[in-house]
Amino acid sequence: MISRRTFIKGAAGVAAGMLASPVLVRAQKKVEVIRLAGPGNASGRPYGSGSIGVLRALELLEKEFEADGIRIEWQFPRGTGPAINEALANGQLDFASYGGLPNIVGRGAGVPTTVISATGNSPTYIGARPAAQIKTIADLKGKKVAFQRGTIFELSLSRILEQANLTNSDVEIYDLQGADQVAAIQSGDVDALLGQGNTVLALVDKGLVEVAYSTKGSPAPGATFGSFTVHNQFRADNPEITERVLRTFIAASHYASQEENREKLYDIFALTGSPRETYVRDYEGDALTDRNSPLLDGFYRANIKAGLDFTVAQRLVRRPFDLDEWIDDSLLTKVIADLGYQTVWNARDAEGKKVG
Amino acid sequence: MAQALSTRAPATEPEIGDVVGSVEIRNVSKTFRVKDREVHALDDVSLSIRPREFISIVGLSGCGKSTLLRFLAGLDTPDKGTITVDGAAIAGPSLKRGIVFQDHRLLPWLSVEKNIGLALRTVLGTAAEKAARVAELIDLVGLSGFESALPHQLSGGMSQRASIARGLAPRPPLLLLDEPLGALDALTRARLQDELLQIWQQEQSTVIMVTHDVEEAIVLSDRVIVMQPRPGRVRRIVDVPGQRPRRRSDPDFVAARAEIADLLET
Amino acid sequence: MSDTVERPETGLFWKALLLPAALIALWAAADAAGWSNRDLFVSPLQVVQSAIAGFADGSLSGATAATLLRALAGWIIGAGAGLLVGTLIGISGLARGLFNPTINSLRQIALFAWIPLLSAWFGNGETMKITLIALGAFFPMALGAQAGCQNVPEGWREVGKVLELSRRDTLRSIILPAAMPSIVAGAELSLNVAWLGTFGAEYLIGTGYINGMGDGLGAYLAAAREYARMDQVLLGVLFLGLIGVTLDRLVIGFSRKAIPWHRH
Amino acid sequence: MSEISYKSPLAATLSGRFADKAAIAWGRLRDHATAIALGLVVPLGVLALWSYAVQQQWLAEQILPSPLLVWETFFDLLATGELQRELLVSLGRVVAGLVAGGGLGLVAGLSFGLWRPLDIYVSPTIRAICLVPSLGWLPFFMLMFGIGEALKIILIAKTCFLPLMVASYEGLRNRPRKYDEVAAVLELPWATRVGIVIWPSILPSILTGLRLALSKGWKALILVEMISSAAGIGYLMMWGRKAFQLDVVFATIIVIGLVGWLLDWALLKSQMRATGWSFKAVG
Repeated sequence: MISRRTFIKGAAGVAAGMLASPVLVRAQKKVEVIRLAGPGNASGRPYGSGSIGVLRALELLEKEFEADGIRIEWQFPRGTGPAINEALANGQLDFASYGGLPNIVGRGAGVPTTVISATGNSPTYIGARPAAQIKTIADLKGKKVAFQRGTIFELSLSRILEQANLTNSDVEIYDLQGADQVAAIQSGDVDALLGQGNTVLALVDKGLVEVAYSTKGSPAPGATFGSFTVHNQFRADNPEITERVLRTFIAASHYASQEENREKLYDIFALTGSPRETYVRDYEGDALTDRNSPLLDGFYRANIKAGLDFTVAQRLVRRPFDLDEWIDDSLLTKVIADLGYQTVWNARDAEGKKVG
Repeated sequence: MAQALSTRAPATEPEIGDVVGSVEIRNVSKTFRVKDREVHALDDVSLSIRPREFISIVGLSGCGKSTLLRFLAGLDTPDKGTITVDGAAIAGPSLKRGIVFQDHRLLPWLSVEKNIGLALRTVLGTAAEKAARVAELIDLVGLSGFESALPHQLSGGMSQRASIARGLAPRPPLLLLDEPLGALDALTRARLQDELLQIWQQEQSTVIMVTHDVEEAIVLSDRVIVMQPRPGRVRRIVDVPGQRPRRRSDPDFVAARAEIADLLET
Repeated sequence: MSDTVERPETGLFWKALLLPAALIALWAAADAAGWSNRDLFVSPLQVVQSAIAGFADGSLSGATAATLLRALAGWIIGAGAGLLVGTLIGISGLARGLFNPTINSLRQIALFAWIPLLSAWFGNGETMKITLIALGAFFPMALGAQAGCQNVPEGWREVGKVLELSRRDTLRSIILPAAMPSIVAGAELSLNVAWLGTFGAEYLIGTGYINGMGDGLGAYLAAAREYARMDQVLLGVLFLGLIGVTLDRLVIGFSRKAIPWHRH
Repeated sequence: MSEISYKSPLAATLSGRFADKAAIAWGRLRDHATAIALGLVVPLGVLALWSYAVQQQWLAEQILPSPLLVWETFFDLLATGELQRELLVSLGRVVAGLVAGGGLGLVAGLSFGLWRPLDIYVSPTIRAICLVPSLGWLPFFMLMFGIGEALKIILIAKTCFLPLMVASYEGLRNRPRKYDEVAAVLELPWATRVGIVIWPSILPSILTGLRLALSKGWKALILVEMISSAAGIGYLMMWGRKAFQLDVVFATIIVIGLVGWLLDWALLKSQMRATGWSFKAVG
């Protein structure tokens, strides 16, 4: 029916169209939008907790860049860390605040990012079904444990189990998202789950789980930690904007570290949709400066190092990379000095003890 | 006769309206391959048809009569031999050779009017002239009032009338009928035979009709080509004597019928 | 085609509703008697109240609108491309030889299996979702168009030949109309997949894009689950089913009008 | 063209026949070769474009791994036995779900087709329930059946139920009645009627339904394995995503497509063998 020539012409047209497709062409022009991401909390409401939640809720960046006509675009994908890595790799993000493990995996795969600040620490909780009889870490052996794989909890579990001389392969891991974990606990398909305070404590309130273990208290291995990263291309193209974004981020961290803001912080975190009460209990007794420290100190580096070792051992990262090159605290030091915040946070050593 | 419409004919070919519609079939053979067997559909068939003649081809199944018609329509080509219409070899389907299929083949999504009009799509002429020609044909085949009916709303006889009108639309010098009345009941069939004769006389085309029905062939034709199968050959050409309309009780009719029936049986 | 034309029986519709009505009554009774576990089972009344609330604050209607809009956008792109490619493959032997094996292999890949690749290439935003939906909508439509164009009875093609129709006229007057029933069937299936794909994309990807066009029914359902709102979960599923069926009916109704010559 | 189905004339000599057969065989071989060569053009073109894109770095290497890496990963997965292991798990689930859901669907479809009150009062509800996509049911199924093996098999069974229910129902209702009359006239006993007239007349429809069910079941399986699983090919793919190793994702997607295609092809072949007459009767 259709002659070969017409057909070939058409096919060539389609091919040409594909080659010129906008995905493949990255235009270099003045920044109109700054794109940031955090892990999608509870899928429904796009608010992060911690410093990034404060940054978002108080609209600090929006105010900072309003005069320049620069828009701020936020993403809190349900796919959390792995989805953020993808978005960074295909150039759809400029900054991201997410868990230690996925950002190590991303960097290990070659996503061109640099760590410019830490995002703080949170305790990891292990919630166990009462019937599962899990009282100690050692009891976890052979049990079914649920969490979202590829997130920081994979590392947390490893470091917690380490204390009882166990590894992740000693437990049966179920890779489930938040609501699915709850369903699995309810149906008895899994015995325990790993999470942060807002999720696990909410289940405790419902009587579904008991806290079998938590890293709450002093900074401990197994607590979650995260990094604030910038896409290298963006940083190279826009050094001045990068510095302003970091300065605003540090301002948010500062806000989140002030005791007088504690109650307001709970309100902000509750915007995620998790019960405010869970944040209250999660933060109870913790110094805000410990929880929300942006410092790239010995403790942070030790955590990242442990993360890299773990990911390499698990073949999540195929070849190790130079951490010192990836973690760049020069800008952070400058920004903190500019803001006069040198004394706000205490640097910690590899064990989490305060230095000096 | 109106000359507004003409097929887009190369200048070397004769003009429509001249003495046209002559057919020369010379030594035509055709072998089909069905699975791993060879089937001689036609074997060295020669035939000569004069302008404005009404020819019927009868024969048992497998004698190649439909194959021959498809050659004439340009839908298939012979392995050997030549077929010329008015001196020109057949290169493919052409509006100068209208064809009416047994299964009417009206396009079900087009109205009667549009189905007929489809045959004038590539013909020269204004839209008004074409519309006039379609109206004239609808009138000729007795479908007035059904112009905008869809084929599924028509009876078998009406569909076949529309199909004949479509075949006639571009004024083909040669009209090919492939068992056009085969699927109709006896009464409708008899009425359409009369109408076919009228149409033939009015349109002045050469008509070649393939049929199973010996009486139909005798009623309508000037000559009846009797073919035999395995391999397909012309057995005899029977001249039908007598003026039309022919009655089935005429001695000539009876004699011709007896002769053809005899040829078909042995 | 079928000779079983005993359809127009009166009251069939109401009879069909009998069982669901009985089930709802049973549900309400069970709830009233306090049999059910409050956490998992909500009362019918509560679902109705949530629906009213969802419409009042625009959360449910907004989500529905976003999902519909997204599904339609993806469907139009995917089905449009499918129609073009399917028609091309249906009418050109060369194109068929070139593309058929590839298309037949690709269509065996579960739609949601594309998510990891598409999200890596297109991120988590609208582009990715629409691409996923369009991809899902593409195959049924391409298949329908191809089958339709390829299976045009030889008799009708010959009509085109003997009437000396141009290629364009043959396509327009013979092949496309003849392929129409198959194309419409493809469109129907394609819309179905698009609807499902939209929901899946929203449910599985849920960007939390603040500047986007809203996360839709899928994210509504995911969030409802996250907060253990069983009433909203039920509502989400109910809307998903109802709108899916409505879309289906619309396409069937449209196809009856578009191809009146094609009975059944 | 019904006129050409008579026997070949005796004129054809034996040697001529042999030569003809050779020619036909050669022609067929050539046709197949042409078809394969043509079919490979697009995949090879894509492969070339892909390699070129990798070389030109149109997309970051993390999201567009080189074809070579995907190939290596594929063999790596094969060599460690990981791929076979996960695939086996997945296939087991599909078969279990197909047998359970398809069997129930068959019974339901036949019952609705045979017993009118059931058709009027019950089947609309069942159909409506089935029309809500699997993904919509997933939350409920998780609550009811947990996230274990039962969930996966039930979800696949639910997916396979409708195609077979509809196929057997429609097959029963739309089957040509004229053969019943033949059976009645021949006074065949009841069992013979079912075995020779009724069952064969609905078998093509059922087999078509089975093919659809398997294709849909395979897709549902991938979905449920992506969402909640600790094994299976869908899980392997998700794991590749989470580890941000797109080469694993690529390799598993290709495997998913190939297996789906193979399942469909195998069923189509057996369908043609079992009910070849229905394919011919249509043409």
